[in-house]
Amino acid sequence: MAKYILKRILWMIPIIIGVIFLVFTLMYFTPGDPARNALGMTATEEAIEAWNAEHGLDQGFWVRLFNYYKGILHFDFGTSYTNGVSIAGEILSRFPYTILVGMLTLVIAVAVGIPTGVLAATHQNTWIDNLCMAGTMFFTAMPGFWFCLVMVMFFSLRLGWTPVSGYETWRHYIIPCVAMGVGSSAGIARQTRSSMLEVIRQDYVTTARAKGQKERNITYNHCLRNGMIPILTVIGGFLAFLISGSLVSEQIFSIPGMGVYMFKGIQQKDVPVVLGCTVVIAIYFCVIMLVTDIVYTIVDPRMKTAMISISKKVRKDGKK
Amino acid sequence: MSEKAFLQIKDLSVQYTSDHQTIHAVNGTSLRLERGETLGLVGETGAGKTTIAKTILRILPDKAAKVAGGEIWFDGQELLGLKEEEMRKIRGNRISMIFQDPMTALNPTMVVGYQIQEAILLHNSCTREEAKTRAGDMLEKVGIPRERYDDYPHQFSGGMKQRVVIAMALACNPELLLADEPTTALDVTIQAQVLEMMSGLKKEFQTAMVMITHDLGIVAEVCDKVAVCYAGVIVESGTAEEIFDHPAHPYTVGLFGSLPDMTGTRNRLTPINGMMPDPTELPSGCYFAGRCPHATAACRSVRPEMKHLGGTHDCRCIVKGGEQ
Amino acid sequence: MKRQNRKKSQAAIVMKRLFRNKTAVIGMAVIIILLLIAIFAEQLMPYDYAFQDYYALFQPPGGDYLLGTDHLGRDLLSRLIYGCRISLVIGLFSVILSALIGGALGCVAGYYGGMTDNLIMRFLDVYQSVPAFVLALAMSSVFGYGVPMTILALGISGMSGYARMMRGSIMTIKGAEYIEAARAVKGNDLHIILKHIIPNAISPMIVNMSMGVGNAILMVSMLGFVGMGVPAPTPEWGAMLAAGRNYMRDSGYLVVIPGIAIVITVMAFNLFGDGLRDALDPKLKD
Amino acid sequence: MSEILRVEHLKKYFDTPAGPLHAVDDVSFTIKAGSTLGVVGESGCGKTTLGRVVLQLQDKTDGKIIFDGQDVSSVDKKGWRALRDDMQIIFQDPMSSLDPRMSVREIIEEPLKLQRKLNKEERITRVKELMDTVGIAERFENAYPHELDGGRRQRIGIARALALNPKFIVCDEPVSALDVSIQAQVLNLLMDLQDELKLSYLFITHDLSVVKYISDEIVVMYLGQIVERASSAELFASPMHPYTQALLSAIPVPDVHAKKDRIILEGEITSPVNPRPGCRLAARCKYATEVCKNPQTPEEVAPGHYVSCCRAHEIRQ
Repeated sequence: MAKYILKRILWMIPIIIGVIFLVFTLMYFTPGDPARNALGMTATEEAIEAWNAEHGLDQGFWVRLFNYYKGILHFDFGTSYTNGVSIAGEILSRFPYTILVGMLTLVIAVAVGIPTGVLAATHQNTWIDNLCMAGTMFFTAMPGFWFCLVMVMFFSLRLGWTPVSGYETWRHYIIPCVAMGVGSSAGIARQTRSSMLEVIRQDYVTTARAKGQKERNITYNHCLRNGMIPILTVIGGFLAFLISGSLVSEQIFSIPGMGVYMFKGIQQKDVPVVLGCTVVIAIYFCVIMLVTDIVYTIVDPRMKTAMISISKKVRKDGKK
Repeated sequence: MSEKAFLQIKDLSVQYTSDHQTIHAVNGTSLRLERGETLGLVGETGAGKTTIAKTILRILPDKAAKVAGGEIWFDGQELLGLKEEEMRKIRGNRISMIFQDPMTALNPTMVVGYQIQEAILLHNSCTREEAKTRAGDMLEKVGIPRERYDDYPHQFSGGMKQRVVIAMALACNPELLLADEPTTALDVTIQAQVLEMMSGLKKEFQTAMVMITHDLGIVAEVCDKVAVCYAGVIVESGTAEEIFDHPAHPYTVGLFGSLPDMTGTRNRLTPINGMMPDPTELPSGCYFAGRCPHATAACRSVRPEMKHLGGTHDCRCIVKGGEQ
Repeated sequence: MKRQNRKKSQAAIVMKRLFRNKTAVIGMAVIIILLLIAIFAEQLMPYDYAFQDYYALFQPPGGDYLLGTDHLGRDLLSRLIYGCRISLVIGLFSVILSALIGGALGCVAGYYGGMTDNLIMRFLDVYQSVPAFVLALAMSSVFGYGVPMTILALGISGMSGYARMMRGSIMTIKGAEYIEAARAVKGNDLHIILKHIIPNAISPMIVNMSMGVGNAILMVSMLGFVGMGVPAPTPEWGAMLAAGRNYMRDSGYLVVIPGIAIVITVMAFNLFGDGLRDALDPKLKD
Repeated sequence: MSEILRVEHLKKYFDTPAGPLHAVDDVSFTIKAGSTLGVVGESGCGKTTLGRVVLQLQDKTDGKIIFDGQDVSSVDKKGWRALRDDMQIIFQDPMSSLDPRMSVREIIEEPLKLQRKLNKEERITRVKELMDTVGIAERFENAYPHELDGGRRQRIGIARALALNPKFIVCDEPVSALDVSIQAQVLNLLMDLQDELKLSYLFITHDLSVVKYISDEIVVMYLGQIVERASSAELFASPMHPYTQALLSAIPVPDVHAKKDRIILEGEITSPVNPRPGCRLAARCKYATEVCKNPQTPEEVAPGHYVSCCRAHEIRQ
């Protein structure tokens, strides 16, 4: 197992290299003149050239790409075009906010989603099930940012219970986390329901019932654990999507996280900022996928054998 | 005969409803079984055998299946009228069940030892440690070393899994065992191992058993009494000798005719023509009339009653019943 | 067993099953209405979507302007109607683009396997390590703004899911016994791909596409909300929301109403997709 | 009688993470024209792979295949496509071997279309003829496989195999998914077809009573190798290999008065990954001694009766 994890971590290196190449190429072809953006419309031709030389923009595509890779090796993400601040430092100070909001959102999403799904599955085709499913139908079709705005309108503006935006106290986090969490719980609930329904039909559930086990224990000990793999996949996907969500929600609530930073980078064609953020996101994504896979093996012992044999097979294929 | 047997099923009918269709799975089945006896319940796919067993334990899917009528008496108690909580105390304790496919009957995310222990803990007031020891004992009884307690089902072969399922079913020393095609999914040599082990344990535990199977060979080997099931009704019943030596019902005769003879040489089989009737639209007369070589006009209109042929031999047929 | 004298086409069977599913029918009806609205937007709009009535700023719903007016005195209903066209056009075409690119990649990877498959899958690994929305943002800053550009950005950034799905279903079908049977009755590669693999792989693709339209419409609105989709004054639902956001303290309807339009549209496509999935399953009995 | 198929030293190895899996390991046999060779064995003995390799639906690792006097071992893909006119297969699971999106007619017509000998009218006539041959009523021609029961599905599979008028058919467990009464119908059909169309069968099954009923000659396989080969009557009358003996004694006989003298094999089947030379049953065989660790060669113990067990004679006494 340790070998497998190590292999997965090493595998992240080519992925990061690939991601940098992909985003670097995209940003290279983005129209716009970063020097003009940084120095303003009145800057002279000479000043612009000097600025370009300073940031290495007078060189060709491959040289710039290579230089960027070299920087990354030393954990040097470069400095922002717009304000000259070190990107690594900026990301370090912003990432915790994004993660904090993300984790709180996750907790709420799971706490709402899984019980809803279980409830719907155990009451299949009753009004409870229909109600739960109609609710999740609605939430999956709803743009997250819109739900945030509606919540703000109601709880902050109309009732005045929570602050509209900001990040100083715990009260600031209630609306963003609850809004995003409840919104995302819909996907988890739908998956929980369908995998529970799948599992409930299995023979070993009948076996447990034939043993005289209580319904409640059957649902939670036998069914839920076996139906967990696809649910975990949805949760993993949700964690990966979190970054996209944060791009929007952080703007609405003025939370100083990665999302806002990256978004501004894209708007201002601040290439090093976008690249730096993408690298961090890609690493984050790979780690999430790895963690999800490890959790799989804890939940379902069969996955362990499957994974180890897959990693062996990959090695064999590589040899051919 | 009016006295209640150890297990007695009277006129049991079970229906499944799905998408505006009603599937008549069991249509007036009656069975009796005494303590320590083994009854072979024989029939083909869709004959309603598994449904009967699941109805005895009351583990049919709640919404889809409905018991339309009948009674099930077990040791003086009527099971269909029991409260769920009382029934739960019987399941796995006094009546337990072995399922057909050992690949799917075990929970893949639980160690096998715990799955046996679970049954013991539910029905006995003992500590976890005692239950664990007893579960280990059961494993050894079915020929699996105690050390494999903490292994997961996927680490066992098919035959071993079925041994675990049997250990689980026998863990609380039940008075009645419902075995639903326990060896169908296994290879012949493994089947022989499992059957031998089962008959050994049955003797040791003095358990009554309902052996559900489509294999007449297995019935001949392990059963004292036989009931032949067709389209949800028992068409013929009696002791194994009565059925195997003097099959009376045309369906039973047809079943024997479909079996390649192991002693003779290569010659044509005499199979039953056609197929079992659609369980959503059962014919009005005898369910077998459409495939029966002896069917008369009366067979197609009148539903035959069970006729007594002497001994314990009963047969549900207008034409063939009295001929013996 | 029912009598089967007449040949039933697959499409007829699917339609019959679809019409039995109530929620799917509702979804389908809503989609048809939305399509009609999109096609006849010009005829249906009570006012020009860009017409600014300075004497009627922030008119609440009711009165002359049925759903009220925005901060520039533009009729909200007319803007919603025209926005419907924008959303549907981008949603439908970007999904078609994604499915074409992704489907082709997945087909090649799944059928040929080996090195080709490895190469494509590793590329997808990289591709998926960047969240689709980030990719869409970056792409729309490369391609520029406007409807065709947004279609391109969303289409390319959303293709990886289709590629994986297509590859998966092709690999499953490739291993099925009926493929071996086709080979045993003299089938060559081309015959097997055309007659067996594609007909069996296409239906999960169609289901995913109909769900994908809903998702794409959500993406469009997100892009619009952050100001990177279709430029003003073209009324795009997400952009309308973003504009309304500044006035939500007093004119909440500017936020609520476009949101409801998005929810209804996305939900219709999801319901339809759900029903389609059941209807396209060949193993389900009539 | 002439030979329709001769297989010599056929091998099929699969690469697995644990090493090469010897699914079929040095298998040789012949089938006479118009007769049936039964291949019997338990799951994992390589019998299904054998059927696929004989038809080159899976590439062989090594060995010779001679069909109708012609060495086809090195024939290429295109050549094999032509050979399929004469060599066909019936699959075990009639559900998964029929494309769920094709109607009965389309399925039976497919080989005819690919053969390109008949025009549309002729094809339709031929499909009707075939449906009649295998006993499917004409009204089912537009039905889809999932609408039919198992027996009818298997009849479609048989009709498809017959469409090209083959001389030789591999039957891969064609009745094991069916109920007893339906099984008997299909077995009778297969035997009638053999008599009518002068077919030769390679009949693969795990069911000993079926194999005895249908075969002229039988080979018993264990972990990729043939352990015993004899005529059907001879094999059942005097099985020589310990495995065959155990296998035969394990069958439950539907006769309440039958005497049971059962040989129970200990342990379970392993898988032939990286097998050691020597008898593969040795670990489970109560007769096993040191000599069993040497490679076993088939020995003719009676005319046409071959056994791969060095202790067969001793065991008999």
